[in-house]
Amino acid sequence: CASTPDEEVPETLSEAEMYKMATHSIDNSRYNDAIKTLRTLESRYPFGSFAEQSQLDIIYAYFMNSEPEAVRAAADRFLRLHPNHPNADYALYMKGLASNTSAMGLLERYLPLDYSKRDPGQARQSFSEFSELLNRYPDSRYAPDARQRMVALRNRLAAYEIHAANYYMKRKAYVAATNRGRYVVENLQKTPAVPEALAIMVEGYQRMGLIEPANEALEVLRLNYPESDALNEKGEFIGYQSFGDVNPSLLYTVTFGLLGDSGVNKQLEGIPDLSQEETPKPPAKGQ
Amino acid sequence: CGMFSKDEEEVRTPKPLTSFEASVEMKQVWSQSIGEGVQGGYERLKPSVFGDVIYSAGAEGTVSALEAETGKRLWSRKLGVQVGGGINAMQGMLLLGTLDGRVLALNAEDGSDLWETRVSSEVISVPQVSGDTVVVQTIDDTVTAINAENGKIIWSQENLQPALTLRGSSSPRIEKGAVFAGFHSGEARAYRIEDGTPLWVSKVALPKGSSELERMVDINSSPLIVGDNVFMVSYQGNAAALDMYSGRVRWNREISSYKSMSSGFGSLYLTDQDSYVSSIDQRTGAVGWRQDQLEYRQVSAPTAYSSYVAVGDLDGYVHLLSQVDGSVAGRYKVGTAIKAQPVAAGDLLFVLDAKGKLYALDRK
Amino acid sequence: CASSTESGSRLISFPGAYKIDIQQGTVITQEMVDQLRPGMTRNQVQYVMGSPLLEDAFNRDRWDYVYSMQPGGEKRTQQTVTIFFKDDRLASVKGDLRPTPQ
Amino acid sequence: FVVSDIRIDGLQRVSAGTVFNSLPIEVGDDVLSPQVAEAARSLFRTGYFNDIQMGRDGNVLVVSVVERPSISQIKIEGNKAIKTEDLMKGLSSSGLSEGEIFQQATLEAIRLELERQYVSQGRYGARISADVEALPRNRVKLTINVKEGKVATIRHINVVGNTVFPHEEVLDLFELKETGMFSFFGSSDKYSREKLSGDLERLRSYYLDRGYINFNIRSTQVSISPDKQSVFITVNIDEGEKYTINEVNLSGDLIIDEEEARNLVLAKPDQTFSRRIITTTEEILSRRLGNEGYTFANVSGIPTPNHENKTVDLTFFVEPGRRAYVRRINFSGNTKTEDEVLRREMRQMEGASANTENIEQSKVRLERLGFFRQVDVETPPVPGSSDQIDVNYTVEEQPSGSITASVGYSQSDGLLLGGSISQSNFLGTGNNVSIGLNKSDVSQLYNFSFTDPYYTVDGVSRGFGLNYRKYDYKDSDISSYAADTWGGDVRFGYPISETESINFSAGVEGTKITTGKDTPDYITEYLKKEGKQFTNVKATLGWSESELNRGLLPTRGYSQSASLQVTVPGSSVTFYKLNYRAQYFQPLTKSLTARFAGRLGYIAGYGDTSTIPFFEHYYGGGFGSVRGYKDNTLGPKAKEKNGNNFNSIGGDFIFEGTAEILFPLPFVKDQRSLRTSLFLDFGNVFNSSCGTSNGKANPDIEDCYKPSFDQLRYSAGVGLTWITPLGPLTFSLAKALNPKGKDEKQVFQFSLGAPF
Repeated sequence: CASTPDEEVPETLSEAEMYKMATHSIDNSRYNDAIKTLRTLESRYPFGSFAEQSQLDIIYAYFMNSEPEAVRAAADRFLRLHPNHPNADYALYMKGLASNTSAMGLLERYLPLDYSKRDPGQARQSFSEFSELLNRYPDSRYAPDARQRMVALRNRLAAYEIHAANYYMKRKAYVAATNRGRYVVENLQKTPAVPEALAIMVEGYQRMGLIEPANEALEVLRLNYPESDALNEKGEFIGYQSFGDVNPSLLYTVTFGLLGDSGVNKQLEGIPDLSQEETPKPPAKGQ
Repeated sequence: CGMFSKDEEEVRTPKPLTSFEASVEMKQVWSQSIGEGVQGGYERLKPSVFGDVIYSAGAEGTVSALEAETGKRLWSRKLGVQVGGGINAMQGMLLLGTLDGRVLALNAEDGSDLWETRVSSEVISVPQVSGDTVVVQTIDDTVTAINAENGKIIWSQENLQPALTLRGSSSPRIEKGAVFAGFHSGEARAYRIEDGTPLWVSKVALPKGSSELERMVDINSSPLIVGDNVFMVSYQGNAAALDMYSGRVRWNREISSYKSMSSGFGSLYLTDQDSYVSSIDQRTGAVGWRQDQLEYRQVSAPTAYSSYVAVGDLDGYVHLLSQVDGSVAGRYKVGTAIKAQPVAAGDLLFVLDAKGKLYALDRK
Repeated sequence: CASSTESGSRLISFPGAYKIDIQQGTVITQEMVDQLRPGMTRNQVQYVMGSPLLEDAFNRDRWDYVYSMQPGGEKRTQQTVTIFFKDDRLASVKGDLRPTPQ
Repeated sequence: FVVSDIRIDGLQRVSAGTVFNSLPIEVGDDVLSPQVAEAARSLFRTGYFNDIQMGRDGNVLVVSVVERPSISQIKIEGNKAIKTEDLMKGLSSSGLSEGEIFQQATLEAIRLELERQYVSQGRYGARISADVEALPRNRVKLTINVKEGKVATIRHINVVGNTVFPHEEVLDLFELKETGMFSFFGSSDKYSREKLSGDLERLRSYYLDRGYINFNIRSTQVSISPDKQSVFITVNIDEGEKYTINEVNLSGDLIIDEEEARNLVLAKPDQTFSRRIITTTEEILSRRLGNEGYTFANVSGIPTPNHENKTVDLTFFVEPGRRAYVRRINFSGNTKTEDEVLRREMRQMEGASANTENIEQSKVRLERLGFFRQVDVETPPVPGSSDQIDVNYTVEEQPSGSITASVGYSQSDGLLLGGSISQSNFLGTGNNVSIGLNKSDVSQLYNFSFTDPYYTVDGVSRGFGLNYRKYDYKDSDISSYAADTWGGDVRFGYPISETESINFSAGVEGTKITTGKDTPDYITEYLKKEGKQFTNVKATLGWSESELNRGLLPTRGYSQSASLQVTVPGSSVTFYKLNYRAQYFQPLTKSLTARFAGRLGYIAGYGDTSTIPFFEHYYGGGFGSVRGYKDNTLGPKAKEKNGNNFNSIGGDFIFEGTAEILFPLPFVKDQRSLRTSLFLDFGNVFNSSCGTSNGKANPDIEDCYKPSFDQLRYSAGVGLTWITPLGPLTFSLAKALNPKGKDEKQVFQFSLGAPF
């Protein structure tokens, strides 16, 4: 009794009317209906003049309907059928956006969660999709926004490394912390996390008694980031930071910090967040 | 679409029988139960007549000897082992093969054990004997020769098999010092009986099609030797006449059957996979006649019986078709489905049904 | 050097608290160090000592092999061996273990 | 001729770009006819075009194409066993879906694809035919009709040549089963090549594990009946002889001392040879080497049989390989939980020597958190280095707490507003937070508790809690009084070993009792003696140990905890409470596990307190106690002042426990968030003195016994727990076996978010 679902979209509609109907449902954000109409339009008039445009619109509809996998599939299909279509850059751009938000479930999206402390897997994938867009369509209209998002993603990846390094500093696992710092310095240059990474390396080397590498790193820190918190006005290294939860005394813990001594407690400042402005609609036909 | 609804409709529905005016009447002489029937299995259990005694074996191992004329039970014995192939009463010896890979030889007088030999796999075809050598073919397509006196293995020849085979196994034939056997690969081979050296190999049918199912060309029916022709038929392949000495294919005709053939008046009779009984001229391979009234009635292998061809079907009817034009000459209802090939001896026709009841029929 | 959070006086005063051991770096044995010869290539050094966990980001010609162990709550002990290269050949070995002269 | 321009006509759906891409000729080339033919061939290879004509108009190359029709609709009829969506998925995976270009080859591909799907389901008799119907605008409609035929079932499996083990024992090893009464239930009687090879492997190891070193499977026959509905499987084997172990020796660089290695070896001289013992010994030895940092260690046990006396000499070759180091530890799948919450559970450090025991222990610690449904670890070698590995943990998060919200109205209680959140991984920070606010005309309940399990990086936990409860109503299950309580506490804990930790807390609790008209005399007398206001300062010292394999719904290991709670002298009532709880899991078979759990509690007064305040008593029955009895109705009960129903007043000694069999539900695939069990609960609440203030049993008190085994209440039934985002949902159907006196039975019990 599994009969194929009948078509809600009447058979008689012409191509143009169907496209108008789809755009209408997109405008007042009835994305499910838009998707259904666009899919029927494409299967009924695969060669019509609206076919390409409807494939673009369906990518947008899937995205706004928060179905990241479907966005990626629709974008791939569009790129396969029309490799050098003028708006192919839009498909690539939306692929990057989709993998950026695909990890966020309903709950996470509205809660103040710091994504630099969580699974960076999506960030790396979205970063690679945006970089594919940049080197295939450097002058696409989405390039600037993509570039900006890539910067944010790199910052987020760098911040992730710093969090891990901080944990290892607390644990006094100095080889691990220094290597995490070195990873940021070597692979994620020009991110705001680099000064912290250098400071971690300096402190790590010092704790391990490796004076020359410590001074080399300090020299680089002094030259490039004189205003770093780890340096005083005279440029001497005043220690990366001390963590409140490493060795609090029993008294300090029991009295919730009223008495006893817990050592300096300076946490890392906030890391720049992802730009959250409006997602762009696909360019109208022929633009 | 319910979970248990009968959603698996029958792909081939048996054709209902139509009325006809009978030219021969059959009557039952006697009937006896000989033990457990073959039920759903595809083993080769059919009775064998030697002298005026008919011997038969039930699937669960009861062997009995009955007087052919009267059906009086001479002796019967419970072996307590699953019998796969047999029974063959030859030279005072009873031969049968078992599902746990053994060949048993019993004394025809009283059914006492003579010897027992372990072979490489299940035996679901009839062991043959000639002189002092017993030859048996197991379902892994190995042909083994055993000394008839003491049961020692003389030689054995293995053959390659396709991944998927058709359930059933051909019984070899011994003629003029050579063993002729058909295999699941669609090949026919001949071996010298003394030492098993291969004489010739020839292709009865070639696998065709894309899936394993389409490429099955198993020879499950036993070779039929008439004069110096060895007739063979394969499933989804051809019937072929091979020259006994060289294995050269004299003629082949596209037909698919997995049941043994019989012969009479210069033609071959066989039941094909859709239960059409046909007659093929032995010399040219041309089709004499083709009886389609029994379509899909799971018709047994045919046996020439006086001037008729006798077959059994799934409802327990014995049909006599005229050897001349294949028209239905007579029909007689016995107990339940008849799977084994009927056995003709003198003017009696012995039929074994799936429930293990043996009937002796004669013309009125 | 920097003010550290680990001055001895304020050791943790939770009685019997369990702390995990913190092990870092490559195991270095005298027998490994003895196999070092000046002029060895980087691969040969790596075969003898194992790959350097602490490659120096700013000085390619220096490999530090550090082994440190801090059993739960106790003091941290460390052994260091530093290898210096000159145009990709082993030039000198410094640190707690030195190749015993033949 | 020199091509001045290229014109393509007949293009409908395929974009001009694709044509230009696959056209080897550009504007300006000097072109001869073979090149043109080559161009046509390369265009044809794209598969988009039915027909290509290369023409010439002056110097312009004219390419006129007829595009292949695209499939506008695929309709499948006659299929019942396999749903249309599954068939469609199979088709689109081989590139055939609506909107794709139609090619004749696709029709054959469709037929083969569907046939393959049916054969894989055991329907060998299936026959498929497809017909094509042209539609306007160069489109095509495909209708495929299917005759499925019956499913081929396995009629008989025969192992020829087995003399040592009885036929049934050998057949039990097989996953494939002969068709029987219950075979329509599963698919064990459907032939599949993978299952057969798995079965043969099990058969081989069954023999090899029992000494038959020369066991050999000579050949296997899979045959099918002519009507394609029965499959016959025959396996021909040679068993060979049974061998025993002669001598065992070790060789190669052992790293650990010979003595320790030798007693790790399970194989002992003149024991029956068994391949399983060899493989387990190999595992034990290589894991032991892993603990020394040699994660690439390789141990192989080589048997050298000597056929005369049927014995085997065993030599274990040990190659430690290079000592491995961990470069990075990566986590993936933790979209909600913070990285540090996982990293702080790690016993393996980055930049340190890899230790398999630590890596495995870290995985168990992650599972013990209870935040993850599934934790997997893999240690891929770092490309380009011979002795470095990365450790990658993949986690699958699961709801770890409960959220309830309720709005209701009842004549007795008026408008009911309530909500509670209790999360053990609040916002992914790993902190345990629970907030509860319930407001109705009759009662207000507010509570808040916060615990940070990792206040220090070594796992010193710290937390505090506040609660305020105000009742002004008669009807609650506990005898007719209402207890308004307010209080707060501070709690700490720290680990004293890998699995044990101690905790201590201190808090103050105020209680005010208001009685109703039916309050039993027992209570009114007590309140007359002690007054209605109580303020107690409580201090608790606890010890707990957990070796469970998972935080939520564990299936192996055990856990126990003991605590002593004392009210500090100077409080209005001075008493101490001793609690002990334990649970133990014992796996029975691959899918069945037994769970035994128990709880003991004892209160006693000290100093000038002789009788314990009734609101501090233990109450039994219901969830987390003896299921099948109404909540809190076990144990001593006092008759209400007027009318003769009884309210339970609890007791100062409680003993309860349960024995459960945990079994997987047959149809449910994801067993990790669901637990079903058959249980036998037992227990009761006792009282050392049954309020016999005047020497003989007080008539108003019922079911009051001194602690004794024969007064235990029993119940048996079936329980189900399901972890949902809203919290653990628990049902239980239980029959009280021996209710006595005034015990109230309750067959069906349900709760959301209750601790279980």
